[in-house]
Amino acid sequence: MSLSEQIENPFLPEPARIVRQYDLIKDHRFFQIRFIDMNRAMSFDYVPGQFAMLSIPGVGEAPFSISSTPSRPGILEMGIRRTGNLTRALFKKKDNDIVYLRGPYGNGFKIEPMVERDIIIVAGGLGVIPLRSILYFVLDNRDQFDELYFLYGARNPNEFLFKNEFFQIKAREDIDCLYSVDKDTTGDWTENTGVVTSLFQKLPKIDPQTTTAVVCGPPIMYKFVIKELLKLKIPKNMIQMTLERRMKCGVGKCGHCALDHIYTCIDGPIFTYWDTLHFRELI
Amino acid sequence: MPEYKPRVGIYGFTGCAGDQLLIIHTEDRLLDFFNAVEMRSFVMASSNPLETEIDIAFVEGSISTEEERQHIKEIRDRAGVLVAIGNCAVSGGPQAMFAKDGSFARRLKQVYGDIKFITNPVEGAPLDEVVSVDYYLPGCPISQSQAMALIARLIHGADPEEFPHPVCHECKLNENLCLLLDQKFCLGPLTLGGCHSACPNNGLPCVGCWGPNPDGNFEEQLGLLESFGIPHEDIIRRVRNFGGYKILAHIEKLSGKR
Amino acid sequence: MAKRDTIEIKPLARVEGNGGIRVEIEDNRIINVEVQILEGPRLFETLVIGKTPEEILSLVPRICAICNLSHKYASLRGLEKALDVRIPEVTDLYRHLMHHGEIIESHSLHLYMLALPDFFGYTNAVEMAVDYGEIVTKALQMKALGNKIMRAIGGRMIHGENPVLGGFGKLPDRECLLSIQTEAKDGLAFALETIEILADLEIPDHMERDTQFLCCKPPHNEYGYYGDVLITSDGKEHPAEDYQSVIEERVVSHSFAKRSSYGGRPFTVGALARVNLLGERLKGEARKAYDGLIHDRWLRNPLYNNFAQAIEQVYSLEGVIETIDRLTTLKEPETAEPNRESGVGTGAVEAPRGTLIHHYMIENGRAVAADYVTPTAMFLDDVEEFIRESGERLISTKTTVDLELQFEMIARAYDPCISCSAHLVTVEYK
Amino acid sequence: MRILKMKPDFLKEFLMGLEGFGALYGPKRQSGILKYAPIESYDELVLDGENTLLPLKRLFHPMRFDMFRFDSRGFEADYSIFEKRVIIGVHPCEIHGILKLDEVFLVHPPDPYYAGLRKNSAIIGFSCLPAENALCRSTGTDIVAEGFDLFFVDLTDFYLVWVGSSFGYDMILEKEDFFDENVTHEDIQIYIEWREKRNRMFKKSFNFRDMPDIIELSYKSEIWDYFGKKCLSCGQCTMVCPTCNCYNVTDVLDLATETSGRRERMWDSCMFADYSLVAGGHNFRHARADRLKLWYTHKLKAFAHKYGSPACVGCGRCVETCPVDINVLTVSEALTSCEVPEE
Ligand SMILES: Cc1cc2nc3c(=O)[nH]c(=O)nc-3n(C[C@H](O)[C@H](O)[C@H](O)COP(=O)(O)OP(=O)(O)OC[C@H]3O[C@@H](n4cnc5c(N)ncnc54)[C@H](O)[C@@H]3O)c2cc1C
Ligand code: SF4
Ligand code: SF4
Ligand code: SF4
Repeated sequence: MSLSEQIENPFLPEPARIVRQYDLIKDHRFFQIRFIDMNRAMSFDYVPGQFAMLSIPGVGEAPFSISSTPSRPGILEMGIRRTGNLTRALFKKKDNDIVYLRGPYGNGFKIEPMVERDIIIVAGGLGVIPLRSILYFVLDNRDQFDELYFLYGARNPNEFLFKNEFFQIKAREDIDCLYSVDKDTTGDWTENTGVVTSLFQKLPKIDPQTTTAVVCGPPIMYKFVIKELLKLKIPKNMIQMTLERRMKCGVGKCGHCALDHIYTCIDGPIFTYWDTLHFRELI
Repeated sequence: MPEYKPRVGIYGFTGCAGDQLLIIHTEDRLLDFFNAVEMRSFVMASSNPLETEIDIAFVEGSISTEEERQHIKEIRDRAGVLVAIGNCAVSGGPQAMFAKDGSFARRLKQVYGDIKFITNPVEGAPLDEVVSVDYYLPGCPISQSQAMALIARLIHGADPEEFPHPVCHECKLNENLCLLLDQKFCLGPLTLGGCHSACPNNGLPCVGCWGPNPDGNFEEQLGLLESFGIPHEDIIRRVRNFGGYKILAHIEKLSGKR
Repeated sequence: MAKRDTIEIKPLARVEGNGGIRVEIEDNRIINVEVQILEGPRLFETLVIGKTPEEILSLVPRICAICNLSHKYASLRGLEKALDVRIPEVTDLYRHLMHHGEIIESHSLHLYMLALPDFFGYTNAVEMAVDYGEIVTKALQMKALGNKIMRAIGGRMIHGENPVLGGFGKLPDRECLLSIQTEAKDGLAFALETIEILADLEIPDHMERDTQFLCCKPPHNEYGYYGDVLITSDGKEHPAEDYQSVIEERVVSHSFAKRSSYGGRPFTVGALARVNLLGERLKGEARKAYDGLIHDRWLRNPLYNNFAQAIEQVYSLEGVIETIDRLTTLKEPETAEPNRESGVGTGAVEAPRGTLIHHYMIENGRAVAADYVTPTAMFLDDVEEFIRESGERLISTKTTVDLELQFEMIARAYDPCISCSAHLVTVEYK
Repeated sequence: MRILKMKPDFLKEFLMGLEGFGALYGPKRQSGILKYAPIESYDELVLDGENTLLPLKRLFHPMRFDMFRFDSRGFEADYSIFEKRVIIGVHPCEIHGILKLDEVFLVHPPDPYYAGLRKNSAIIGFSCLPAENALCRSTGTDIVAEGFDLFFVDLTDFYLVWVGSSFGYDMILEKEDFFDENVTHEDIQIYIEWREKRNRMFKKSFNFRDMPDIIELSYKSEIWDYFGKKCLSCGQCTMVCPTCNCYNVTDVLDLATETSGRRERMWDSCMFADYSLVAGGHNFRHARADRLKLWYTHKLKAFAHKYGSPACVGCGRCVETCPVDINVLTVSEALTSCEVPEE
């Protein structure tokens, strides 16, 4: 049709294949997905902290953080919790099944303020999924950053995501991993027990002037973690956090993620603590 | 391997059969529907029902006799998914407008005298008073587009999407002038949408046949209608006409306030 | 056949609502026939007490979806009489159009989807479509036309709120009327074809017996679906408001529908009653169809109800065409207002399956009493009688036909509407 | 910009002659309600100050349409809503409204549906005299300098015709002899008088300029709770506002196969409870007061950060529409005076 020839359609989902999937914990599954079009797969360029819109035709579309790192291109990884219509349908997919993706969207973490500085990554529960991307990104470009602290807390050992991976990293020299569970329900937990903030006591002396913090977790966790970070005197604009809102388009058109004058999908989902003080509805 | 077709049953309890009829009324899509599923039981449209295990049961009507109570339990036992279709199944229907006010026995006697029936009549109640319900398709009768969208999702293994908005949403999309501005009685804001604002499209007030909108601001709307000179009791009576069991909680809140 | 046997047909398929047939046989004699209406009671007449006419008009179509507009129309006639609302003739024309729509929809549904599969030996119309695709497709179009008319004037396909006391919320525009008219002209050809298909059908005679008929008598010596007088096959005429002395109601334990008789004997209402009593008033193609099909077995055999419906389908299509011709030359009517707040009124119309009566007593704008008599409640006794007759005949002649199917066919021929009938009936005059 | 003169006698022929440029649309009364709809004859056009019930956005951001068809091969965009159109009789505030929506829908990446409808539509603006609830003088949107192809100012004895685009100029060329290039001093005088007369006709106004700060300061004001208690959450305000752009997206499967269907887009509203609901059932704006606050922040403050001025274009539709009198007038008044309105 002549009226519509050659239109770029940012809403057009592109086919991608589920390459591999396995359960992380109950109702949480890890997916490796690759665009069918190899060129697209290799050229899909993103920043840690960005997300993609995943579609299952007939069910709908929803945003999911990209959990892999752009330093390992080709395959996108996502960690997904089964909560509703779309995610239920996704969990029924088998390896090699087709889903549809578009993106990447969002601002992603600001890497610049981390370069040649110390980094504290604080994750609570599911929040570790987007942070895994920045974690590997830093590890893959290790020489560009100074000290790296990774604090991760889950409710109990059975809800601790990426257990194998994260315990392997723990063995590395160039990262300080501090893990915790609120409660040890299994009896064989070897790490710290207590809420994630209790890990702060185990941190060595931090120089707030050269440190950037990155946080993600459930809304309630932010309050307490930020308090700890402020205690360490980390500047408010050096605390990056990722937030969640309802989203239907991912590109600032549908309005659902709007608050004040910002759209979480394009101006976020990464905000600094300073931003959240400005936009009172952010957390 | 032949394609697996979901086994479907469509059942009618006490009501006007409008929701089943509406499915029959889909004319062009009715054949698609029959082809996409293995229709095990649809007594209103077909003989020789096969009452075995089914994947999806669509159930219309309220539960109004002892026999119906047993029958719906029996359907629940062999149905993977049970969908309440239509106001009677969802809320109890008009026959439940006096729900729980204790007048049923008197009214039954008024109509039938002292006769004993082969099955004991009970006051019309929504399905979820007797069994668990997986999905609801409200409306009196249900809307064809909502019904077909829900059916298409269920038979193809996807979860249906709700439409949790008031009638006013579609009413504005249909470019109607709001009746409340003319101080006319309209239940649009208190009523779940999905009807394509059928009544306001004709300049007539929403009578509430989709049942209550859970987000409805009952208190303010009541005050507004009262300010038009409509008596409190009239308004309460009218929201109950189609509100059945689902309106009771709202009414209770209101009367608690007064 | 065992010495003592019971035939249970439950549920009764391809009828609207939840019902069954129970036939008890002993020593090759039928000792009991029950058409069971097991759909729960809704006590509609108690639901409208204390309500405004507006609310009543919105509630009563919910008695039954198939005849929803007949209920609306009967209610309008009753309420408008009670409150002395004098509607202009155009308003009545629109209502007739709406009523034709319901008849076309209901008759085509019954005739093609519910009854014909029996004659052609299928369990439903979708199966029948495999061999008779064209008939089913055209039948669906016919039904769609009925629905379109109901939607255009009723406001939606089922339970439209558009017809209100004294008038309508909104009337269809000229374009819509003309498109209905065009479709009706196309439909007429198929309706006439149907008459020919039926003319070739063999109708079993094992249930034949004499019965009585009742219907509304339309004014102006025309055929039609409304009237303030009830006529009966004994030649008598009764004012509609005397319906209680004409139609004798009683309650039975196997049915939430009340039972009726006339002069102590069962009677038939519906298309067959109308065509038998009023057929001579038909004109045009409908008259030709009538003349071609009618014979004296129609008075004794309920299966001819299907034929009568086919004739009425032709009549209504012609009625649609003619009514729209008139409407397009007339101005849209104003809504008429009530002249009083209290009064008593009886509205009688012919629903697709027979005479329907709504009776109201209104005081200060609120109903204090209401009474509804529905067609299915009227003819259930008759159905039982025909089943008994058929059963006795078939058993005594030891034919090997499928008894159940024969019984079902009889019941289905009446096109029973179970929701309608499972109501309540008492008038409480204070 | 080129400005021409035209005699009123030519109007009908000129407008109806534009059919070659696209299907004609304009404000037209249907069942008593003024709507933007296809125009078949000149007499249907309503060219006075009255607002249409729904704003011009409905022609660019349709209430409900299919974005995609999908089947086992994937998604295919559905652009069947595109049509060449000439929209006649658009008021200044409506043009401003569209310019605001442009900021949302045309910024990178542009929404192809909106962009396509926009590209294929010519806008012929018409001056109007303020209606009862017009607030456009307060919002500075009573005149318009861009966003139209032609703009007609009705000065009774003649029209001044602003030519806003080369497409507009092409339309003029169709009937060149209807137009007069010679705008005299006297004409200018008439125009100025008309402006002054028009300015005096506004009956209502509000403190639009100070609202951004006042809103910021009133974040915790109990005034929001007062309005929150009243609001019916009917969503009408958002539907009728020319600058509300929210929508929802839903997939609708076909009955016949499990792989095919369509992806539908439909107007949504931040007044509805599920608008900010996220997985897990957490709702960022469960309270009605919070929903209202978001809306008024958007209308009267937030947009300014990004685009220089807040989103309200002063059409007055919220004043006409809200059944419980929540609108830019009552809200700004309450916030400014720190008092809840009297009943
Ligand atoms: C930037 C961003 C990144 C994200 N990253 C991830 C990620 O990496 N991993 C991940 O798992 N998730 C992530 N999410 C969340 C994810 O988008 C949601 O889980 C997803 O949208 C759920 O879709 P669904 O269709 O399965 O659930 P939906 O069907 O939309 O429902 C989700 C839940 O919402 C609630 N709900 C829905 N409707 C109602 C109602 N009417 N009343 C009450 N409650 C209701 C229910 O609790 C339901 O379980 C992210 C979200 C954002 C914005
Ligand atoms: S007319 Fe009724 S349904 Fe329509 S907007 Fe007004 S209140 Fe809502
Ligand atoms: S502010 Fe008014 S128009 Fe908007 S949702 Fe609330 S009641 Fe409806
Ligand atoms: S806020 Fe009100 S006056 Fe302003 S543009 Fe929207 S509807 Fe018009």
